[in-house]
Amino acid sequence: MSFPPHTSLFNEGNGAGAQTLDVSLGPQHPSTHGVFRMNVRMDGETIVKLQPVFGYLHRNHEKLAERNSWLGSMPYTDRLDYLCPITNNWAYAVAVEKLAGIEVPERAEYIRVIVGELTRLQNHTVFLGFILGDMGSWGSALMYAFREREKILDLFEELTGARMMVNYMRFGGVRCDFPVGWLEKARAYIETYPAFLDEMESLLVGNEILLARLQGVAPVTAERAINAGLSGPVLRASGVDYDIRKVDGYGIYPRLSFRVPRGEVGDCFDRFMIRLLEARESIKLLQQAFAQIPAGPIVNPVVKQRGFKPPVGEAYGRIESPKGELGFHLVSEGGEKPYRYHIRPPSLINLTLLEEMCLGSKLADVMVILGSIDIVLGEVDR
Amino acid sequence: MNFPGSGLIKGMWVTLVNGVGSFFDPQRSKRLITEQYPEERPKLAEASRSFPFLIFDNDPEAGIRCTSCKICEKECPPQCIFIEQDKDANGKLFRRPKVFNIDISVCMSCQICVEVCPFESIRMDNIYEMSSYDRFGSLVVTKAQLLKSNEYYHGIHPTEAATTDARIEAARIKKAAAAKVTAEKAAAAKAAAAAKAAEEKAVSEKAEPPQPEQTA
Amino acid sequence: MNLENLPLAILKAILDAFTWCGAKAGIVVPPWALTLVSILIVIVAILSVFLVMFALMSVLERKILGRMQNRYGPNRVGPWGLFQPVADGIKMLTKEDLVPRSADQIVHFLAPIAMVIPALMLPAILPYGRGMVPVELASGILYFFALGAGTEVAVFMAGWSSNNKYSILGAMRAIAQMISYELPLVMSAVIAALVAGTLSPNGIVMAQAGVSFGVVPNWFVFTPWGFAACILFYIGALAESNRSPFDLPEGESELVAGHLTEYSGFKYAIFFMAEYIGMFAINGLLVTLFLGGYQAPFPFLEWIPSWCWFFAKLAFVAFSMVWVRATMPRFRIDQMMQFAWKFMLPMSFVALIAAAAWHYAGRGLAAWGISFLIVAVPYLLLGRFCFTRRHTVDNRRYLFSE
Amino acid sequence: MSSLSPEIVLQRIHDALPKARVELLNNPSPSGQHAIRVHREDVLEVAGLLKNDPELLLDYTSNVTGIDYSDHLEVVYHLFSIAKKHGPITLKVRTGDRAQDVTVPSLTPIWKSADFQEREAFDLFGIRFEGHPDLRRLLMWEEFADFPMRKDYVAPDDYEYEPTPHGSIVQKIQAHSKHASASSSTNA
Repeated sequence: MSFPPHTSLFNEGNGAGAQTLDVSLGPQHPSTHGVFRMNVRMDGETIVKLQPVFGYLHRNHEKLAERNSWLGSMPYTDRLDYLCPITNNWAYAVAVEKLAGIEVPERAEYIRVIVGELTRLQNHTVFLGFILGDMGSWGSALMYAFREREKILDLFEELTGARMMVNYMRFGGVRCDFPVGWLEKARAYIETYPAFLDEMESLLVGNEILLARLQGVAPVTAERAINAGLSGPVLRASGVDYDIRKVDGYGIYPRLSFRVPRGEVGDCFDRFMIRLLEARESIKLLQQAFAQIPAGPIVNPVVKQRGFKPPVGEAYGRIESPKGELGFHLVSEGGEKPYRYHIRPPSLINLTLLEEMCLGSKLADVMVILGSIDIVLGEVDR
Repeated sequence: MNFPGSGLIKGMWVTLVNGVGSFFDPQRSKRLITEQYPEERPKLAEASRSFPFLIFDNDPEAGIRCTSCKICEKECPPQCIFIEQDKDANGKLFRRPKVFNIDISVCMSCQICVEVCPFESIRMDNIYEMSSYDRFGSLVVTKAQLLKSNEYYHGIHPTEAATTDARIEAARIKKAAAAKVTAEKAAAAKAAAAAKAAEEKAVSEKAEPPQPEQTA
Repeated sequence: MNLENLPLAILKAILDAFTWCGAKAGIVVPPWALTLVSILIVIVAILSVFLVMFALMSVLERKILGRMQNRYGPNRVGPWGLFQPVADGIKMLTKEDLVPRSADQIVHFLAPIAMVIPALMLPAILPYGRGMVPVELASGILYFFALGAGTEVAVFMAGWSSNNKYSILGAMRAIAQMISYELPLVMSAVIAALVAGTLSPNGIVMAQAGVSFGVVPNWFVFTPWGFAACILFYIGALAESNRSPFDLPEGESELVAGHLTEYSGFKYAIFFMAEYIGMFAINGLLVTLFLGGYQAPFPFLEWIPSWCWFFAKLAFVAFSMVWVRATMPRFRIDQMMQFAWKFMLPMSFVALIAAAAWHYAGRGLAAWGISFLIVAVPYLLLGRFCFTRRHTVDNRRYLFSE
Repeated sequence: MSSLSPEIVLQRIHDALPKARVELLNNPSPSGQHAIRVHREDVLEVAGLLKNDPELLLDYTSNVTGIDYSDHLEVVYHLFSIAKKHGPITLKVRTGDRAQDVTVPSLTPIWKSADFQEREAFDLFGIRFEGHPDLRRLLMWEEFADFPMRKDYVAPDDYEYEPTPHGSIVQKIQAHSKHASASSSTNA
């Protein structure tokens, strides 16, 4: 009979007999949203140290892009934030269009807004489900969210041929036009969406346990959020009025009317609510785009997609992806391949404050905080 | 009504409505959308794509559209296409592939090969049951497996196939017209040259003795 | 044929057959042997009923959860997926039984046994129908809680012996949770016992017979204090059986599987079974204490056998636990403790006072009103003070910029 | 977005810090995002000015990355102002060469958002950021020796078997298997 040294689980106490416990959460863990890892030091269940570890999904997308043609990187961008491939396509297209000075036809811009906002809608919906999963709710909200996402993905499949890996945008436009009847179908579907959001709201918002789990957890001040480069809903939850759709006014966003919600406290609950409110604004945007979409070409005919050679120079193009500011920094030497291709991944940079947010919280909060930042590991590790 | 616990009761109501509602959703369009896969097959959208295949017209050997230009091999982002050009024993190259392999475990279904192909010969299939225990054998699809008829293409992507055929037809007509024009031009030129030659001959015959005739 | 006495009749028939066989063989069966045989038969009957219920529950829970989440749930094995437990059982039995090398082998082995034995002994004192109490204990409630506390030790044994950080965290959570919730659980049971004037479960069921005001059954849940105590007991039962929203010890989103992380194969199955049988037992006690046990709600429904009523009520309570699991997110450890000590415990005292008021005010309509006030006012105040004052949607504003 | 031209920024830097070595880099692309190159010894001062100058208020560092040129490495910062809603201003800092003199000052103390991105540039390009609070590899593992994003990085030849190999890869595989068999035979 042998008794294993159980005290070895704990670190030696520092002074007054306090013992801390080091736990490696991840890379295989149910709620790290993939292969993310956090080395956590806990005193009881309180976090005293947290160190994120990245790179388990690293495939050096940037190096691959230097090997491929300009067009050849487009399908790879699908795999960045694989929940919202279309906005990744869009960001890359915007950056290349800046680099080469390409005009985009009007219909293509409308198509981009429609598919982009559908992407935002499904991302935010799934976010509501995922954060409930992180809180230990047994998947009801997640399943409802996936149910609705499924319908949006079906729309994407009809349009682009694939549910997730769409490879849809092209330099100066999009790859294919709507098939017959698609717009009517999408419009009819979006009509039902507010009712679904109402259902989600009555399931979640107001739930006392959810409020207790989210409110007051990990507040971030506006100043800190800006300094740490947070972007997207996480930034706006801290009360910063900064939406790249408004600020840059790329595409046809200046023509459409929508509101940018922002919170006051910047805690997990605000980050949660901002997504819900943004989803409602996306519906408004979609309805306007459905009503206004003109006929015309869907891609700039001047642009040669194969053997595309932008002029020498560099450009930084960015859009407001559902996760935040997704930017591409491209350097061209005039050749068929990029000289340098860099992605500014919102998921990674939004994690900058993770340790600060988690210190002093409980272990269970770490999952909620991570969930409220809304990361996708394909983008964090690239 | 807002008392402590009312939010929980509201949430319970939502789950109950969904639970009961899933029994009263005969079209399974609103709540219970799961497809019972092996028994029910999803109706694929027309644009739906999985992996590439090669089109032939009428005959898999003679009608193969691919000319082994290797543009797709060069453009393929994950570099999963492998082509060898056909040649005879003397090293004379034919405009058709001898080997055309696609490693579909590497292929990412991006359909860039389809877009760059100038001969409309590679297109996206929509089959999806391709799982296998054999990593290297069955996931490397060879030319024989890739070749599928144009009718098959019409079957899976009717709209796209129709436009493709129209484009090929237009190109053929244009080519034929161009050929006709060139032929006519050549004929006219020949006639003119012949006339000129005859004239010159007549002139030269007067001046000089006849020389050995050159080809026109 | 009298359905009401069917189980007893079957028991008697078996005993008669036993005596008859003995007589045929020329042996006079001594009375102690008959008692022994009847005890064995009852044990086998109860165990098989509970095991079948566990098997059914394991598939129905997934099906109900599935439906509430708009999925089908298991529907592949057998008709409507009803043979799923068989498939699960085979899977569990054929899985490798892994024991970590650094685990405390003996304790790791003993923990599932220590878990399952009290769970199997709990159903002994429940009154399943009129005259159907396997063990008629005058202090049955005490017996129940005394045994029920044994599972805490087993959970800690499991967590400690695994020598895994997730396990130890899960075990510590489990201990904290179970001990905290034992108090309001016992307190609310005490109220029912006080009002009924007995600690015997059967006596408590008897005290809930009949109908008052002509329409309302005399079940304790239909009095204000009884309702409060019933809800408290229900919440306590959720916590004691580690069910959502109190599944912190397992907490799969944080602790992977808590104290069960290092268990696999049959040992895991035993934990699973013990948890479900414990849940049925505590639900049975809830039915006994507050939902009138085997009593029919109205006299004209008494043609349905009493044991049917008991199991119907048990099924309803079990369903509601699945329903809660489908809806609610998990508490955080500190919130869970707060909820136990700052809300549940005071509320159980309030319910006690309300019960006393109800009793001394004559158990009539006026008593009902007084008791309602005594419960409702502290509930609103306490709820507001503990929870909704700090955490509410109303304290948030969202600004929009055009 | 109101645009802020780099010329104005350059003027402000000249006014406030006359000694700082800054120059305007013309960007020939239609994007017109001209860059400001700052000498690495002055970059901390300049960055502090850019962040706090009431006219510029470039409080948001969106993007940080490295670029490998044949003779030096370059760090690029894309700065925006959330307060004034203008940008981007491209700030470039050069290292001395690619091998030895690869140190530039870290801007993480000024903009926290540079934290992970500078670590990434360190990881993939081998640019050393002086003053970075926690300069470790971000994506590659600690024991990894090389810098994979550099142009002269040679990928290891430990390819798995590829059924459709391309010319250069075939050679590498053959070289690798030869190498592997040679080493295994020597081990044996």
